[in-house]
Amino acid sequence: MTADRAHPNYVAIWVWLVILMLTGVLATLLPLEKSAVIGLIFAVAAVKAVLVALNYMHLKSENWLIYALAIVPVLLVVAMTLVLFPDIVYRH
Amino acid sequence: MGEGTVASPVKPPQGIRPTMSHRARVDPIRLPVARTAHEDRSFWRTYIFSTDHKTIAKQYLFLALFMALLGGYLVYVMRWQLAFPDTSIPGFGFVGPETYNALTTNHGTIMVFFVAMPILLGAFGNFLIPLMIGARDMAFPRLNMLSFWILFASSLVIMSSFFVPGGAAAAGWTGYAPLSARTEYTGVNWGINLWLLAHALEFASFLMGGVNFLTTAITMRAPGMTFFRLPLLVWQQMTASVIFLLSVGPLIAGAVMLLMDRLLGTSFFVPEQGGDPLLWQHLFWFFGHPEVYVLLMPGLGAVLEVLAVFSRKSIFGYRWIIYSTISVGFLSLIVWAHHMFISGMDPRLAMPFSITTILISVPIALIVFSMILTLWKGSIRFTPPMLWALGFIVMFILGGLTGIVLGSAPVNIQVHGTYFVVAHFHTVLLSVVIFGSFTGIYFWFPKMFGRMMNVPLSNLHFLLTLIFFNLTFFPMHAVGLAGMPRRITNPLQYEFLQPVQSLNVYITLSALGLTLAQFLFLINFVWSIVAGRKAEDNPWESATLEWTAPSPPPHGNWGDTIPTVYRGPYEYSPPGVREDFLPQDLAPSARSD
Amino acid sequence: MRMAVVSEQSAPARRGKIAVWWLIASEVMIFGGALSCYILARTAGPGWSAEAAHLSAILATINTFVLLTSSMTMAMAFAAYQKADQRGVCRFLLCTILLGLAFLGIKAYEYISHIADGLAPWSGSFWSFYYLLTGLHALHVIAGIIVNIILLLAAGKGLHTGYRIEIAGLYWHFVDIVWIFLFPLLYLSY
Amino acid sequence: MFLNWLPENVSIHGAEIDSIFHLIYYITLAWFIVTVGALIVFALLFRRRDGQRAAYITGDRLPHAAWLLIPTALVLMLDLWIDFRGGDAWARVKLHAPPSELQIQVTGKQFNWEILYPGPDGRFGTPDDLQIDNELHVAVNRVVGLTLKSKDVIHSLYLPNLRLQQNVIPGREFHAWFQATKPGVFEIPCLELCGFGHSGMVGHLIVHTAEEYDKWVKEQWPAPSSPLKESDQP
Repeated sequence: MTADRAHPNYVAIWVWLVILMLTGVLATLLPLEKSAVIGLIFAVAAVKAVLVALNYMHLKSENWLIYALAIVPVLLVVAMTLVLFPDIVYRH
Repeated sequence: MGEGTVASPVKPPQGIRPTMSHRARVDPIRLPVARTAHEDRSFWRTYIFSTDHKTIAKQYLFLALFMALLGGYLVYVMRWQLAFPDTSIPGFGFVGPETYNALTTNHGTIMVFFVAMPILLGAFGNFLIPLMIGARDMAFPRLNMLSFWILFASSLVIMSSFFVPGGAAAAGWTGYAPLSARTEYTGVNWGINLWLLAHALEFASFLMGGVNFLTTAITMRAPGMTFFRLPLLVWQQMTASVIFLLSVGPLIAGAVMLLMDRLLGTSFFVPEQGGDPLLWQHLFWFFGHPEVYVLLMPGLGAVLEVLAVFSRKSIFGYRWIIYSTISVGFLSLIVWAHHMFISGMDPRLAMPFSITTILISVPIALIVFSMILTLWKGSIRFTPPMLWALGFIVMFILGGLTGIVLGSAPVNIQVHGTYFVVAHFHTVLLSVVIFGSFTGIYFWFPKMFGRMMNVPLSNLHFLLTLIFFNLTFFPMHAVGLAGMPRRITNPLQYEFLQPVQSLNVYITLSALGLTLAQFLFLINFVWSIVAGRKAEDNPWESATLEWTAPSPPPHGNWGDTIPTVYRGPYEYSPPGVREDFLPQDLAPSARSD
Repeated sequence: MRMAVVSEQSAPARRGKIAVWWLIASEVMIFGGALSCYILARTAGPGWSAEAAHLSAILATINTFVLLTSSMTMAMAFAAYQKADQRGVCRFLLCTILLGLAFLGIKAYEYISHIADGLAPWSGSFWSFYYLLTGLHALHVIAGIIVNIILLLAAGKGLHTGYRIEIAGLYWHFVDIVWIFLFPLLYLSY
Repeated sequence: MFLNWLPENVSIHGAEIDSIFHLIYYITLAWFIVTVGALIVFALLFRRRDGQRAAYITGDRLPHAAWLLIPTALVLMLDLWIDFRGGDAWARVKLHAPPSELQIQVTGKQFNWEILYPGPDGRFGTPDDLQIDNELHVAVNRVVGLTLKSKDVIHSLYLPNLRLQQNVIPGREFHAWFQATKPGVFEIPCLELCGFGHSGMVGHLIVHTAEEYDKWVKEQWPAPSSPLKESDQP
């Protein structure tokens, strides 16, 4: 938050984000298996999210507390989803 | 160094600058001046729309006590109906089954969300966190004020739900879908919508409150107040806030979905159109179970503070308690499905959740052992707060142990949904809410209101509460073992419950006694605020920072300078020193040995 | 707000940042809960892909582009603040607000055309979730726009909006990240 | 003793659940006595006395903390014991159902239990299906398989004497089983709030002796539908 902190090149990040976005859209047109396509577009989405978080949200230059605040809820959501899979998805 | 920094705020006063820069060296993450104090001290700004954390704490307390009267009235009607089914209840009249369901639902909602949380988090957290860490106010005083007023609005909404056509929500405090999702199943329409709206406001209020608590405790500690010099109550309030913030999200999403089901005719939880009722239960309990620990933590914190002060001894294993608290917080997020063993969820999930559930008893047990060992070789003073604290431990052990019964998946098959559950969670929650809250209220009353409470009346209140509490809830376990279902209106409709009806009558009479005993407190409370003996700054000879401020503390809490902290919070009876306690802000050089 | 001393200014900035990160943590749980339900329900219920095919991936791609760009302008507003470039702050904040409004406009157009086609929230599970997730997200966009307008008004008066731009930015970028996941979840994976 | 309040157990798996209940009961009772006893003894022994100072013990260091950690480890071990005993019982009741000799379908609705018998052909969906509200007739010592459903909201089938409970959720189907060891009539309350008629939503489980059951079957399906019964006719 100090005035003289070097910050990432916001425009370059934006270019990357747009490229990734187009990759994600074009991936749906690939003649691959459905699961592969879905894996691909979500990998792209995850990379985009990480780019935004690290650069625009300045997570790169934050301390461990902020990192924990960003990561723990995500892990919790993933864990909750996985735990609920047998119950909601594979109904017996 | 300057004068009157507290009374003339708005612009940072000149005199405080040197102090500031000095402090900045001690601890870079310092918070400056009392920036919240306002010159405009009209009646409205001082007592109603105040941003002072202490006034807001009192507002929470008064709101909670009022709502407790309402919740108590509901339980009076319910218990009377159970003991003497289908008779006219004095002060109410006849209770139909629809009304009874509305009573149970709102009794649960009000007691958990409008009594327990406002007292334990709203009042204790607001009052004590800034005072204990040596801050002049919360990090965001206006947000703090907003939190309270949103809660106030929420309590108006829940009260108004009794007066809409169709009556108040009647789908249980858990609001299981599809019963809660479609009007035709309960006959209650606007009651449930308002009930959900009240929850939304309540969650928004405590979400903002939690953010405020955590930010305050992280960024506004006094110079020298490291994390391992924080009083345990602050640690536990922090843990409670973290658990709340992390667990309430899915339920907020779920509540929006349920409201959409009701208002827009969507089908998230209605199976006919492809919804899944179990999803609601998961979302509800993902929050609902951590909520128990959200309530428990502040109560536990208050008891620990009191134990140290009145046994004149350091808390046994301060650090171990902190580690346990954090592990309880973590574990509480992964035990929710033990409320759902027989709900129809995949039975293979039961054992993992049974194990985490029973594991959570391990850190809790450690805290209980530590509380008991704190008494070892102490010099115990049986003041009113100490009596409540000891009562808390006994009742909490009892409630915790019956939890093992419920946490074991196979035994849960038998006792789930019966009065055994009711007895268990009332023992736990009431030990936290009644004993924990009274521990805190009797202990910090002198600091809050600048006066002492009447001791004989306090002791009588404790004695009667302890007796009637056990007379009420201990037999309830037996009723539950006999198989009496929760939320039934009339036990006489069941042949197998005929033998326990006399117990039901007996429980009702004890519950009446328990309720009446609380009026002793109300009398004492009001009388002491008006005419109690004036309190000194530190009447209990406690070492933590809140007692270094005047009683009651002025706006801004301390005069010119914020205290600097030199040691941990529980330095009682240290060797080689004449005094039997060392306040946290006593400079080592000033020690008189 | 005219406090020159560094410690006094950095303290509120730090407090604000920590508070917003806590808020984001709880927001992650809110959106996470809803997304988790959506993923579970969609995996369990067959036949959702046909419903999802009604959505316009082109409009959504444009919307993603709009939101990503708004994130960049928001970050640049903060960069301008760091360079004490008052006009730059105003310009970039205005861009962010306009892009946010453009996003909402496109979203509204989508809503209207879907409802005109008879695809309302009560038209089945997929549509329930579609309106839930995008509606919840749109509410956050609206909240972000309001915050940005307040900052713009303050900046227009020449006041130092300072660290608040970074804090508002954190929230704005978070809303962007939510959309980054909503986009493939709703529009691309049919 | 406190657990005598439990209703009489009449099922084959109930004894195991009861034994775990007893195990937990004795463990928790012992802990209650030890901890509360220590609390009371300490409170009396170390009450304030003039001229006597409290000891200075922080309990953070290991030699002292052992007083915390050893009992805690003991708690952990007892917990795991309870869990492992419980795991087997749970699996027996909820996971590994034995092949059923009688299959009955129970459907909860506001505010009745609809009980559907497959009839002599043993299959649902045939004309000889018979529905009786709120009366579950079974034979003693036979494995009864239940198919559980709900028509509207969540109900919970509770058989306190059989140590059996299962929620029924609309849109899903559940299975439960039991084997009653004693004839008699037992109530089946609904244990999940299901609306204004929740209280009083009671069915009855009638466990017949083998002979009585055959008699009951004959009364219900008097038609000569099964070849076995034809031979009985004069």
